Amino acid sequence: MNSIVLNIALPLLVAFLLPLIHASSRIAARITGPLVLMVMMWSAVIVFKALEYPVSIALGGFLPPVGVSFHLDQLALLMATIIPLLMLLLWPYQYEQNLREQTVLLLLAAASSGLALSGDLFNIYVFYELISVASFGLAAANRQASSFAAAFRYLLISGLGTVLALTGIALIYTQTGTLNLAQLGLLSSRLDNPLGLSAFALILLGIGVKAEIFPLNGWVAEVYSTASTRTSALLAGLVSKLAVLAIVRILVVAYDDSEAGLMLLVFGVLGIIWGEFSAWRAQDLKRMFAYSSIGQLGMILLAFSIPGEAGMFAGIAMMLHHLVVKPALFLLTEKWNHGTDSLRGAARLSPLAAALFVLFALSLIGVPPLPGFWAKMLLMSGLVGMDTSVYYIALAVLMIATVVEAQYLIRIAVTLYSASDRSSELRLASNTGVMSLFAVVLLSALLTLTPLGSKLYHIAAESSNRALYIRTTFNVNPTPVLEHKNATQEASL
Amino acid sequence: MRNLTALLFSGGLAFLLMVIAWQFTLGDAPMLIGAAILDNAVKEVGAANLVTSVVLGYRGIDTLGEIAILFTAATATSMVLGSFAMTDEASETEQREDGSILGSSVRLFFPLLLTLGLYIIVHGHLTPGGGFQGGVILAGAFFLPLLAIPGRSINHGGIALVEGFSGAAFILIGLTALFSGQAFLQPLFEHGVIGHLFSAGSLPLLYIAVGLKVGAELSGLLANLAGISSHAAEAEK
Amino acid sequence: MIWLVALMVFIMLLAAVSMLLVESQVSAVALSAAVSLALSILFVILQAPDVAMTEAVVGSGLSAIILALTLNRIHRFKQTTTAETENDA
Amino acid sequence: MNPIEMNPVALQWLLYFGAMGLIVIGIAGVVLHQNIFRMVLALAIAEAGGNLLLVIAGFRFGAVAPILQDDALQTLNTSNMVDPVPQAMVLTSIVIGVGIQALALALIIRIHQRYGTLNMREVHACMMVDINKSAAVDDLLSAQQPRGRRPLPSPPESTAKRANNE
Repeated sequence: MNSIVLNIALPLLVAFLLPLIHASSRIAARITGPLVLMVMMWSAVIVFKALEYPVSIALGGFLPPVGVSFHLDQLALLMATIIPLLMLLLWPYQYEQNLREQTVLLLLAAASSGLALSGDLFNIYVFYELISVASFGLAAANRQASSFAAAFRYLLISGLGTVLALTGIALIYTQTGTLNLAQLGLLSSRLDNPLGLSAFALILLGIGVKAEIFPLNGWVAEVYSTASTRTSALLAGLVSKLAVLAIVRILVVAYDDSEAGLMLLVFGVLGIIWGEFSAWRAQDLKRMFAYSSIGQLGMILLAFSIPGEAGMFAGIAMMLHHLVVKPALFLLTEKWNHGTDSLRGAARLSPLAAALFVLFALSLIGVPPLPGFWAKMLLMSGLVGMDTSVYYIALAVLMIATVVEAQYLIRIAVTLYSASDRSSELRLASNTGVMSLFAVVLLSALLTLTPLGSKLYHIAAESSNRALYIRTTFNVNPTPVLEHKNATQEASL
Repeated sequence: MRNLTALLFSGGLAFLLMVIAWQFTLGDAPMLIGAAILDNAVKEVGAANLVTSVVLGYRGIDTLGEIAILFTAATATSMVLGSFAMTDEASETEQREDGSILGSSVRLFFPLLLTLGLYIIVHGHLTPGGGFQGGVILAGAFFLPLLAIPGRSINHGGIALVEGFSGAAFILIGLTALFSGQAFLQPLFEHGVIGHLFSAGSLPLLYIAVGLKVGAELSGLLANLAGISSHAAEAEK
Repeated sequence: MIWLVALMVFIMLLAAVSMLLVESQVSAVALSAAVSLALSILFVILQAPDVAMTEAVVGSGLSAIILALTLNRIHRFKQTTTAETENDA
Repeated sequence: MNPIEMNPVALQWLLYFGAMGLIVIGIAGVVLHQNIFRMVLALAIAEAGGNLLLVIAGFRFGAVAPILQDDALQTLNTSNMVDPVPQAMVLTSIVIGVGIQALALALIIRIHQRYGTLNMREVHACMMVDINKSAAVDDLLSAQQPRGRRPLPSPPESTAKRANNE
């Protein structure tokens, strides 16, 4: 179990040494990055397989809550496996002068793994900052004037978020005197007051910058339309999910009351409205997908705002669905980067890309057989199950947003398949290979829906179990998850 | 829209701060992990400076993350300013006047700052200061001559060497503990006599690694921002 | 002692506000260094010598240097370009 | 200096006031100021406020710095020390702050070279022009348009001597 720290140590080590490796042998430098990612994936899978019940590991050998601890449960390890996998798919293989970009990508991989595993408030903040700085670098890596400006605005908004999150952490520390999430869970009564809630709001806003949360998402469209498509795919697909995951961990463990969840709901609904309507008005694909990802992230936040297993299940399902679909859609914009009108008749020139677009779009809308439908279904049934007027309003907003989403995505699909009136110079979207891989993942999820669903439910039950989290960290009687099902229900009552 | 968002945002923020100010309980905040660390740090880590035992012992992973952030920032900065540091401002070297008095005083300062920085780093586990503070001073020591003496250029290869190996040393010390059956980043060796230079196990080694890393990182960063030509970048082409 | 704290807080906030309002960029940099300096004195009073040292070295040393370097570079760039446009005209 | 002689309530209010003041001034500066260089400075101020708040969180009246020196090295008495954890956190956050600041300044240098301005509104307008150009979308139809006033005329590239983009 301890070997999972390799997922952080190894990419950092290689990133530090990559300039030296490059100086001695260029070929070695080129293959090192993918090799490290493969090792990371392998190590995560091994631990994932060996894991029967959640485990907490103490870094530096200091037992929690005094030292920093990592919390290894199925959700964390699932993310730790997905991170190197997605990065391998989006790795810049063919570019020549990309040593620094590769270094930054490795650092991003290390930070992402750390964020997924960490069980300590300030440690989460540090890894989050590392992710931030790495993504500023990636956003500016294009070296266009506009990407510098976009990266700078991104940095400023992120910097504001940093200050807010730091203030929130300081407030929590003033109230409880601890940073360990599990101990915060034990002391959650001290956080159940306006001060504690405002601390959560500050952290939500601060970390929410990466999760494209409503008032702090001005950077999204700018960065995604100036950075390279790979970077956009990584930021929208991976980094935003990790930020959501960090927020959800804090929410589930330390804030076991409805007010903090309601906060998530409000920001989620605002994000849905703003994102989907902006996407509806967008005139080119990149910005359309950028805004639509704000809306999708709002839906994910909305899902996680439902307390208990139902919300966690819906949230994880939507998160994974978005994680597969959005990077694929962004890869599509690499060649189709002009206004939507110029896409007229593109289906004839590149039928595969157009077909894949239709597949992903239908799944994103939630057309029945596709995985996206089941994810949205879970969210809706979760909202209905809450049986409160606020959640019904959220449901109504979700319905309207789905209609809007369907309208603009189908508009694009129709444009793609309509007859072109001029000879367009559009070619095949260059990354259909990687995109097809995403499509295979999506379709295989469809085929294995039942086992996948029960597995995800298991994961959700485990990670929404606050008592289990606390017990794991303090290492009292680690027992298999299944026996705790009753305990979960008691805790949620 | 933008103004509206800004207004909403600042309104919410003001409300939050009002709530915070209204709710603050005056008096002593609870101290849980702090108290536990104060009780145990001397026998668990053995550093006279308890902040150091937190920075490198109890929360060593945060420090690793932090040097990684600095490294990322330096890498991203060179990615942004990068290989054409000179092409935009070709005439800069001539613009710098030959300040001989300045130059000689800088030459005098260089060993002084170097010693000071190293002293602060090595005594990080005993007195206030440590790898970061000393590293910043080291960076200053290496950067001032660049600024004052015309024609001096920075050795980027050397910087890459130092920053690579010092960062790797930090992680390798941590991994040594892991592979010898302990936890990642667990302090190694005997504690020694508290308050002595050779005490606190592997903490001084870690702080030396941090100091060198920070120093190398920051001198590269400063040189980059000042627009001093980089051999490494040209070699990379 | 409390007067020292009050004075430092006052200086700090005053410098911060005037940093935003002052016209010249160079004075803004100097004022931000002053904020750091006052802050590091506060840290000493708060029994945090490590933090005080870092804030002094980083905030009013390193940070001021990189800000000044940036200003210098922007300024130099502006001068060369204006000279060129004059030549063109 | 003897901390006991301080008036605790007044001192604490003063310090909270100072920390909150720095945060508010900093955030106001970032949100309201138009000069991008000044925005970076304001961000540093706000970060400093957050750091001060953290250090206050660890402060105890009558306690000493968490460093064993001189006499304390013999007795090893650590009971009357301030909390070392927030101090370690602040060390980390100061260094993070300076890293981000350096990156921001590098971006400012580039933005100034390409767009020839330090005004956020102009930078934003130039950027939108560039984005729309690369997306081949008509400016007026753009989804970004209602965000602000009409984009400024094309960026002063001629004076900015666009760096060669190999």
